[in-house]
Order: sequence, then C-alpha cells, then structure tokens
Amino acid sequence: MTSNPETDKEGFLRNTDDWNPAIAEHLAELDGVTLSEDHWEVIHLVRDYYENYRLFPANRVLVTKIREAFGESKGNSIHLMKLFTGKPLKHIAKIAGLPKPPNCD
Amino acid sequence: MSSILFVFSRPPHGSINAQEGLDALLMGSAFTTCSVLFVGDGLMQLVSGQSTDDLGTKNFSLSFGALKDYGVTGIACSEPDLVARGLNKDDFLIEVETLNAAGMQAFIRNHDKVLNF
Amino acid sequence: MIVHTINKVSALGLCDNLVAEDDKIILLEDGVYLGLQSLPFSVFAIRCDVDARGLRGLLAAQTEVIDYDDFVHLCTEADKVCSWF
Amino acid sequence: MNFAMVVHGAPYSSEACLSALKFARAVLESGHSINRVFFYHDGVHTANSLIAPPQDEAPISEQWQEFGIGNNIELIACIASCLRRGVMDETEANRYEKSGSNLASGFTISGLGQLIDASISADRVVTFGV
Repeated sequence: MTSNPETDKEGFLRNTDDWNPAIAEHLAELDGVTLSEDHWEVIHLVRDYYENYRLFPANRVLVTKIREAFGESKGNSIHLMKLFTGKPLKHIAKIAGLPKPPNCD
Repeated sequence: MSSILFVFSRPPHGSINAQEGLDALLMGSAFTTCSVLFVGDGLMQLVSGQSTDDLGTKNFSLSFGALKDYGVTGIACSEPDLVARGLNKDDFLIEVETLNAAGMQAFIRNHDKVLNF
Repeated sequence: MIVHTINKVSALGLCDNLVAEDDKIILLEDGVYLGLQSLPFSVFAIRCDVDARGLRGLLAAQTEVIDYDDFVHLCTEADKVCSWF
Repeated sequence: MNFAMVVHGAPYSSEACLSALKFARAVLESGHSINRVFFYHDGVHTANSLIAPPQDEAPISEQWQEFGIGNNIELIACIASCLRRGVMDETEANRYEKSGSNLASGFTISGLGQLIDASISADRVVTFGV
C-alpha cells in the first residue's frame, strides 16, 4: 500500500485496484471528511453492488438498498447529502474507489 | 407518460451495442416504464457464465441482475429465436418471459415508443 | 399500424416474426436489396438508396419506391416506428 | 407532429448518419418538428470537428451542424459514447486531462437522460442504426 496513490485532478484513483480502506480514509480527508460507521455502511454497500452487478447504483436504487439494509432513518437522499460533499454519488464513487462516473447529471 | 420498449438484437462483446443499449435501458427506467425484448443474437446477451477476464472487457452481463432493482419487470425474449439457437430459459442469467410471434407483436403494441439497439 | 425500417438484408430475420399484417416495412440503405424479392408484407424502398445501387429496374413489382417525405408521412400515419439494423 | 431522432452511425463508416439527415430535412419540409437529435454509439463521431473528408465527398458533419444551427434544433452527443470515442468539449477535455477538445459547434454533449426525455415527449421516435 502507498499512502499517496495516484489520483486525477478530481481526486479519483487512476487505478481503482489501488483502493483499500486506508486509501478511502485518505481520499475522504482530502475533502475534509472523516469516515464514520455511517460512511462505511454506504461505501461497503456500493462496492458490493458494483462487485455483483458491475454498476454504480442510481441514486434511487442506492437509497432503496440503504433503507433495506440500515432502516428508514438512513434510507433517504438527505442522509447521503449529510455524509458526502458536493454531488453525493460522485463523492461516494471517488472514496469507494469505483470508476469515475460520466459528468451527466 | 410514454412507456418505452427497448429491443436488443446484438450479441454481447463483439461490438458495444449491447452494453450501450443496456446503459440506455437503465437510464430509461428512472424516467418511465421500460421493458426489454431480446431478439436474434440479442438473446446471447443473457447467457449465464460469461467470463470476460481474459478478454479484458467489462462483464456487463452481470448488470442484467440489477434490472429488478431498477424497476424493469417486463423482460421477454423471442421464443422462435430461443429455439433456433438451441437455448432454453435455464441458460439465462435472469428470469425471462418467452413470447411467440403474436406475443411479441402484442408486446410492441403495448408500448408507446420503441428504441432498438 | 407500425412502420418497421430495415437497413440491411440480415435485419429482416430479426423482425419477420414481429411484423403484423397491417404493418409497413420501409427499406433503406442496404436494406433496399430486400426489395428485389417478393415479401409477404407491405414494402416501400427509399428512392435514393434504390437508385444509388442501380436497382430501379430490378425491384419486385410489389416494392413501392418512395422519397423521404413519404417516409416521414408513413411515420406520422403509424402508431410508432421500429428500426431494424 | 413532433419527432425525436436517434443516430447510431458515424459519418462515412455507415450510411445511417446521412439517412438521418435526409429524414430530418424531410420532417421539417413536411411541416413537422424535431425536438432533439440524439447521437449515440458511433453516431457521436458526427460531432467531431476534426473530420476532414475529401473535397469531392459530402461534408456530412458540417451539413449536420448547418442543419442544427440553421433550424435551431438540439443536436446532443451522448457523453458516455463521446468519452469512449474521444469527442470532447473543453469541460470534458479538462476533466479527463486531455490535450485538446474537438466538439463541433451546434452540438452539445449531454447524458442519456436526454435520449429518454426526447423519446417520451416526442410523438414519434425514429432510430438510424448500424
């Protein structure tokens, strides 16, 4: 593991294989975010989803999956917006070491 | 709201048509009722056990498993094309309804728009 | 009524089951070669594609040659358009 | 009547891009409208401003530009298709740290939502595939 994985100018890993939990902490810190248990729930969920389906879930799908796994209080967009900065899905993808999504929303 | 039928007719991997068609279907499901009909070699997109590691491309066939999460429930294939390829539904990654000629004609009629890929 | 467009000979095999009795088929691009034979459908072929390939005198009697504005008009008469390629 | 159009073919590689242009012109000449032309798959090559065909061949991309600008019709090139094929505006070229941009004027890069939105809101959607 390297403490300074190569990233592009938006902070996405150039090689998503570089990802590990310590790097997630590092990428989050660069954006001023300290990863809590709530963050990790989401990160693990999207990584599992990607592993299963080769897809980053659409917002409504992600919200539903979080609700199913962690309950009503977390199953909403506001929960994600509180945890992640800017466009939440893009930020999650970055910290979770998943492919950079096209800039189309 | 217009419903859209996506028709997939290309086999996977030889060209990107199948993958870009699936991307469009997943996007469409966020807007309106979307269904999908597999015809011709498009049926081969659904064959389970696709392994693209050595090919070096993304195994997007796994994404068909997410259609349920995306609310795509109308998933059908051409029965004559299934039979012609010596396939049966057990060969597929996901649950698919088989339609004969009359069934396919009705399926198309029941949607407002058709997007072919 | 549905308008089916076909732009290559092989694409007929994708849709011949799906074309209903009152549907119409428009042949364009390399699809116009299908106009050489009699098909059990109502068939139109795009003039510039027919002419470019030298097929004007060779088409089956049932194949009706049309222009793009006729193509547009047929689309407006149809409930929807389905493209096979 | 309002049409949405989808173009899958690159100019010169296939006829689709040219057929679509003829159709689009006929739609307007017939007194109908086009809400959007969505370029997908290899169709996004149409939006490449660096295309330079021989002088005795039709400048298909330029003809599309003129058609779009002259008739105020939205020509959208799918962003995901564009990125795979190296068609970029300045924003995307910058985002992906590329040496230059090449999006032709008259075209806009946007997402697949534009295809779905156009398909839903049009009376008819016609695809020119390859």
